Amino acid sequence: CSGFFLGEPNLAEPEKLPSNPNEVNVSRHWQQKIGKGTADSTLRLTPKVIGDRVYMVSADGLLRAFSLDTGERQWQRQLGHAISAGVAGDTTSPATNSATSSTALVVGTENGVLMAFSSTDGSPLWSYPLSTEIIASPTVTNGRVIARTIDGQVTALTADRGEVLWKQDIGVADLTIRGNAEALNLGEVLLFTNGRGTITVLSIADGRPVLTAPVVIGRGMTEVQRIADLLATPTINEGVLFLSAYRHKTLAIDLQSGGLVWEQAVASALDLFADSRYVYVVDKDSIIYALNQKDGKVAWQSEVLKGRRISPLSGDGVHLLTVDMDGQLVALDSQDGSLLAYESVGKSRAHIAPLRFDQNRWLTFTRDGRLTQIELSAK
Amino acid sequence: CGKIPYRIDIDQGNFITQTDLDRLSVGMTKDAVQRAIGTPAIQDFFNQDRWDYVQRFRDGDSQALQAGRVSLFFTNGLLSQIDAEQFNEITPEPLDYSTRDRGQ
Amino acid sequence: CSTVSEDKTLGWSVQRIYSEAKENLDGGSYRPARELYGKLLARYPFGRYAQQAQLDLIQLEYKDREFDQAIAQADKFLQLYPTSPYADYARYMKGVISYSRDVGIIDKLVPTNIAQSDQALMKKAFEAFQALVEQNPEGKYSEDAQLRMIFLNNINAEHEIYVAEYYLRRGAYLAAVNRAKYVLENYQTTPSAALALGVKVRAYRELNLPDLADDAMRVLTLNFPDEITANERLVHLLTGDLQKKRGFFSSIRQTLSTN
Amino acid sequence: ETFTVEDVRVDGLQRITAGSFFNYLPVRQGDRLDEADFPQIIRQLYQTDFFDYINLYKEGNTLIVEVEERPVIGEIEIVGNKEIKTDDLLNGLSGLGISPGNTFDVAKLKQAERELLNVYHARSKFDVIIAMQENPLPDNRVQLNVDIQEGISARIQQINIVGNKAFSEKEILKKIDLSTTKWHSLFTKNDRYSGDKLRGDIAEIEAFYLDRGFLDFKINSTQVSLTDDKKGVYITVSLVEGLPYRVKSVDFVGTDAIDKAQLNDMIAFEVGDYYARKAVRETQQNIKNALGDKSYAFSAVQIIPDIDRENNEVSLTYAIDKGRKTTVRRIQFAGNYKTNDEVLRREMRQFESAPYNHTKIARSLERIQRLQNITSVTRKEVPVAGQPDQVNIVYEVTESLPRTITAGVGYGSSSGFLFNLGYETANFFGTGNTFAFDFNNSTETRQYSFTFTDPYYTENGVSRTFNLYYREQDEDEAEIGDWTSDNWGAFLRYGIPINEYESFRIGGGYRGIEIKTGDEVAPEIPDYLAENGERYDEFVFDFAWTNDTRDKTVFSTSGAVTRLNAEIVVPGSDETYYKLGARNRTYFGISDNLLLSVRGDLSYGDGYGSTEELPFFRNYYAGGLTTIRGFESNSLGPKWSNDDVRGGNLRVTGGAEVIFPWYLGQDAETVRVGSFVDFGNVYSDVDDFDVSDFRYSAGLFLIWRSPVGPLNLSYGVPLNEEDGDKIENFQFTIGVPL
Repeated sequence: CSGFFLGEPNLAEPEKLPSNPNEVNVSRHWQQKIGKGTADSTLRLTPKVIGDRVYMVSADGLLRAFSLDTGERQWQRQLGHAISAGVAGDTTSPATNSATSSTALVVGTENGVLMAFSSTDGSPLWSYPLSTEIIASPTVTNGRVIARTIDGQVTALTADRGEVLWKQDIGVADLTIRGNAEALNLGEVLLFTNGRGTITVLSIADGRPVLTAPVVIGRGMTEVQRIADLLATPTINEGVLFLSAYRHKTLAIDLQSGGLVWEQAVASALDLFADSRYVYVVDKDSIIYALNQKDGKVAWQSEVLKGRRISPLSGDGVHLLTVDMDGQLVALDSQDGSLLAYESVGKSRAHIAPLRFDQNRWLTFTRDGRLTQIELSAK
Repeated sequence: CGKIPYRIDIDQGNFITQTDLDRLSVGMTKDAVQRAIGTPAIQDFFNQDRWDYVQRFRDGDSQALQAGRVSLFFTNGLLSQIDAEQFNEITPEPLDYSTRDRGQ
Repeated sequence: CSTVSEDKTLGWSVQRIYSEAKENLDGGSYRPARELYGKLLARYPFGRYAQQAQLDLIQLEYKDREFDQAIAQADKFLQLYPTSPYADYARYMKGVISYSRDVGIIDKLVPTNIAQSDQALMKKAFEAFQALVEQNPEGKYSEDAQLRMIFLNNINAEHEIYVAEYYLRRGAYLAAVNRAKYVLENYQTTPSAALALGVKVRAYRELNLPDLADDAMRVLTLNFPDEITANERLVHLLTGDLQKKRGFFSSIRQTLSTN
Repeated sequence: ETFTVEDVRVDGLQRITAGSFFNYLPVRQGDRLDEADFPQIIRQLYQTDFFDYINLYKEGNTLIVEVEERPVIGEIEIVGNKEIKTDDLLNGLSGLGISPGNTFDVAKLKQAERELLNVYHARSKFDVIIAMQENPLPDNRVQLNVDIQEGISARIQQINIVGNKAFSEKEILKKIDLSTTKWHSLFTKNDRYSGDKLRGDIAEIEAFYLDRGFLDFKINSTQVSLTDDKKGVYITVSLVEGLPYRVKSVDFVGTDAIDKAQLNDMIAFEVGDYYARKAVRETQQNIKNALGDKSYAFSAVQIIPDIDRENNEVSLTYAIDKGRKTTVRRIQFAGNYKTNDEVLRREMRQFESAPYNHTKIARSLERIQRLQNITSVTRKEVPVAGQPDQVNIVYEVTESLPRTITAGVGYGSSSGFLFNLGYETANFFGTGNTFAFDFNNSTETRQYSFTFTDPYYTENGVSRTFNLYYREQDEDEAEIGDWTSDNWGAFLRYGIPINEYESFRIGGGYRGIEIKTGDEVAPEIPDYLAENGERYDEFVFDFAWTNDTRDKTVFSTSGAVTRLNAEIVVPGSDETYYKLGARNRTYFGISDNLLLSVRGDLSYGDGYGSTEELPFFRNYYAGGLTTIRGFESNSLGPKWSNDDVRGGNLRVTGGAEVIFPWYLGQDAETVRVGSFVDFGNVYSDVDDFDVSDFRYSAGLFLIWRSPVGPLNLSYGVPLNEEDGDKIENFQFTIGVPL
């Protein structure tokens, strides 16, 4: 009669990592630690690369800037607030020399306050109280900051002084899964997905809703089973939108016609990744499925990392990268999902995909607060 | 000492007032009478056309009795006679359970 | 850690299970009996034994003081076998069970006066017997059911008179009058009707409403001429000293008489 | 077209007997039937819930009915359930009509699956997987397999309050039930999420702000989300405080029933205070109660705030609509199977066919609640159909286990094993009198006692009690001294109420005592007996005054009981002395669910006339479960020369108890747990009294009114014991009436 108190989870037992085949070189360039990382929460704090620097914030409010190449710390600032979203910044602005030309770095606090800091030295620019908690990283694009709070409110402000431009509501469900998808920046519009299985496309200029469409209807007997939360950040390739509804299904929608291209009974709570051929879905037991972008058929599925609670995927068309529960950066062959090599980048799992900022260089951020730059090179 | 042992007040019937009575007039229907001064204390089983509004109050401490009544008579449904000689307007003073005001 | 006890009745025939269950029921070991009947219904839901098992379950739950379960079993029997000769028995038992309460052993020695307890049970039982009589007027149990209905009505009326007598003692004469009126409106065929009229006569006199008192007295003498002198309780109501409490022994006799 | 039915044939019956089937078939031989009526007949047959398939067709003048009976459920197999026991699941299923012997219906099965899922989700097992499968068995029967994988219970990881400025998040979270895992979460389970608990907490937060002047307070949004592995729950509450408002003025409209002067002193707050919704509503209730006392049972009192946003002030207006004067038509009692109607009705302050009076009706409820064999009572006011100015009142009572016969084995840490046989009826032969016979046998005392009480000897509640007893007391067992005493006596007492809360008791009687001494007795005792004799006859006159405003006699939560008593043994007795006593116990609600009870007890006795002082066998003792816990029973105070306990003629004890809140909740009626501080001592005479001699102790206590009998348990630690004091930390009694 074990499990007297809480019972055992209905999740797969983690597989042991096989011995390292080392068919690919995974070399670590530098590693830095930032505060307590994301502590125990499930937040998706993500590093921001602007010009030759990378900026990162920890859940306990430590904001740091590092040189992208050497990892040497440029400056740091203790914000004194619990941070739940960030670091967001405007990658479109041509900030060639980070030391001189400043751009706004935006973070969201647990109490729903949006705060902006100068990228040159981290000095505070402005702050603005939104209606409630912000857990999706805001979008900063051509001088505007667009942030979404967990109650479904979207607010746009000017990046330089934080004046409100417009507000819009994209709807929310009573019961959702912890975590909000990031907005997809499609140039003039932003695409949001919410807890009710609905897509909303807002114009960046004035927030006008260009399109709202229910994409998934929750099925099941109870409120919990009917959760059809689109919390996995969708991805786009050649005008086709790929998105996944929690424990329901993954589907592809043609943005031009709005029609359903295909749907597949595999679902993910983690952000999706697509390369030129497949869209990759990680299910609740960390089994990776490669779905053919044309018809959604399962090209291959890999159970090598089953139960290892892996991070969302990233890749370069040839390799697939993810971080597992023990902080191992794992490289897989995107042809068949076979294990190529793995290298330790931290002590615990990661909630965000490895961030590709160069041809074959990535940044990983694990829960224990380690920011690591790795490079992938053929053998 | 009259007050010991403690006896509770015994109140019965409807404590109607003179202003209530003044609202009555011969010819009213039974419904109109009921709307004006309420339901009578006695609607006798064997005297369907007679309504009695009885007032009766025996004070617990003094055991003094105040009693009175008003009898109304109806002929084919309309008020025909008001007998209010023995009418006694009673207004009992408020209870003094206040030795401990724990309103509930 | 659900421990599955080895089920020894696996191979038994329906007769074997039934006789084993009946033996337990008659022997008073209700838990094993209930289990055996359950197994019988599960394995052999058809035929005579199933019907008899369903019937026995009504008696079992009643004897085991699970009154609500007993009524549920009776309802299930009536749903399955509406035209069976035993259907009357099931409806009759529903009536009997409705107003039996968890009567402890002590209450056998010192009976509580059911006319003084919550009357809702009596009304529920009355409706059950009424359903039985309407369904099958000439049935075996209908005659006894009608007797019980009269008994239950008397109890309800008796309850009203107890309350009226209490209010007379306290000097709340209007309360007594209206309780008596309730009896005359709902239970005029019960022996309490005479007492109700007695209450009205005395209350109207105390309220000095002589003409209403005389009306009531006239109806009383008309309908119950000999009661006025023979019925001790009525005489006390009419002329006795209301303040004096009922005699200690007379109230004991009264309690014993009503049960 | 139509045809006359000459014969009816049924194919496919298995379990249903032909007789039963024809009872449901609305067609008899000789009926004229039209084929158009077939669908209606089929629909009727489906309603019997016995058949999966029904078909009707005509062959000549014979009606053919083809049926397929629904399978019957055989066994039910449940696997994998830990949180919910199998029996409960089986009961739940049979409640939905799914049990061995019933017909099997897929729709019912789906409904059972949904309800079981909801039950698990209510216990925050969000990851549960339930598979209900029916597999066929021979003879058209099915076996039901229920396979449950319960998964893990989700626990609240974080409750995030957004937008709070005036109060810290910690302060707000203290006010609500739900919380992240704490040390007591294993028992209280307050780290498990449920929709109802959250709604209750949101109301608590609202009340918290609205009681501190934040009129504009609003909850923006409440967001509940599960972690993707369903192990954690995150709750975010976003609120807008606004600013605190003060009350500028209070006014009343519709003051014909009650004048303004009276209304003003019903206001439960001061002008100028911060607006407090609780006080504003309390005032509203006070007005409604006052109107109720003037027979306005259906009055409506509306609160109309006029908010001045510039300088943050609000002026309140109470709009009073008194409605019609109401009469109470009938008063009925429900749930009294053991208690006579009269025993309840004589507690009523409100009469039938009398003007409705709120205070009388409320006080009546309280008096019924104080009756010994009533555990709880609720009141409902039911309007009378067709009579807008009349109302019926129903008091629903639950009776406690009738203490008719208790054969209890008790164990007192001091008095050893105690066998108690008692028979008590509060309604002896329906006469409403209480008759009690009690036989107590323990190592310390053997007592036979008869008590006969008529609580309503007169209609107004003057009570009369006869009491007859014979008691053998072994003081050695009580650790007092090596001597025993036989006591006997007969008493007659009358209880006379003075008003609703006060009464006094007057009475008298005869009692005798005979003392024998063992060889290790203190020398002073045999000297005393030699001088005054071993047997004493006493004629006693006693008097007591009680003021009792508690809401309940046992486990009260408010009010106080104060008792002064005096006993005088009159001349003509072998010894002449008197005993005086004063006792008080008061209950306060401290914070919204913490209860404090404070008690004090003073007893003093002295001889008069030819008797210099209180005879030693009437001395007071102190120590033990009823006076000062933590010290051995009767062990404190002056000693004889051989160090046996002598007791004294002055005893001062007292104490305070804090009763823990969570036990005030669900089982407030049966369990009380708390901490206590006791103090006091006994002195040989008044001039020896010295506060510094007081003994103090502190500790924890638990009282459980179990069906078997009350359990009184305490663990006390003396704070200032001196050498020679006997300590007994763990003390308890079972089966000894509280």
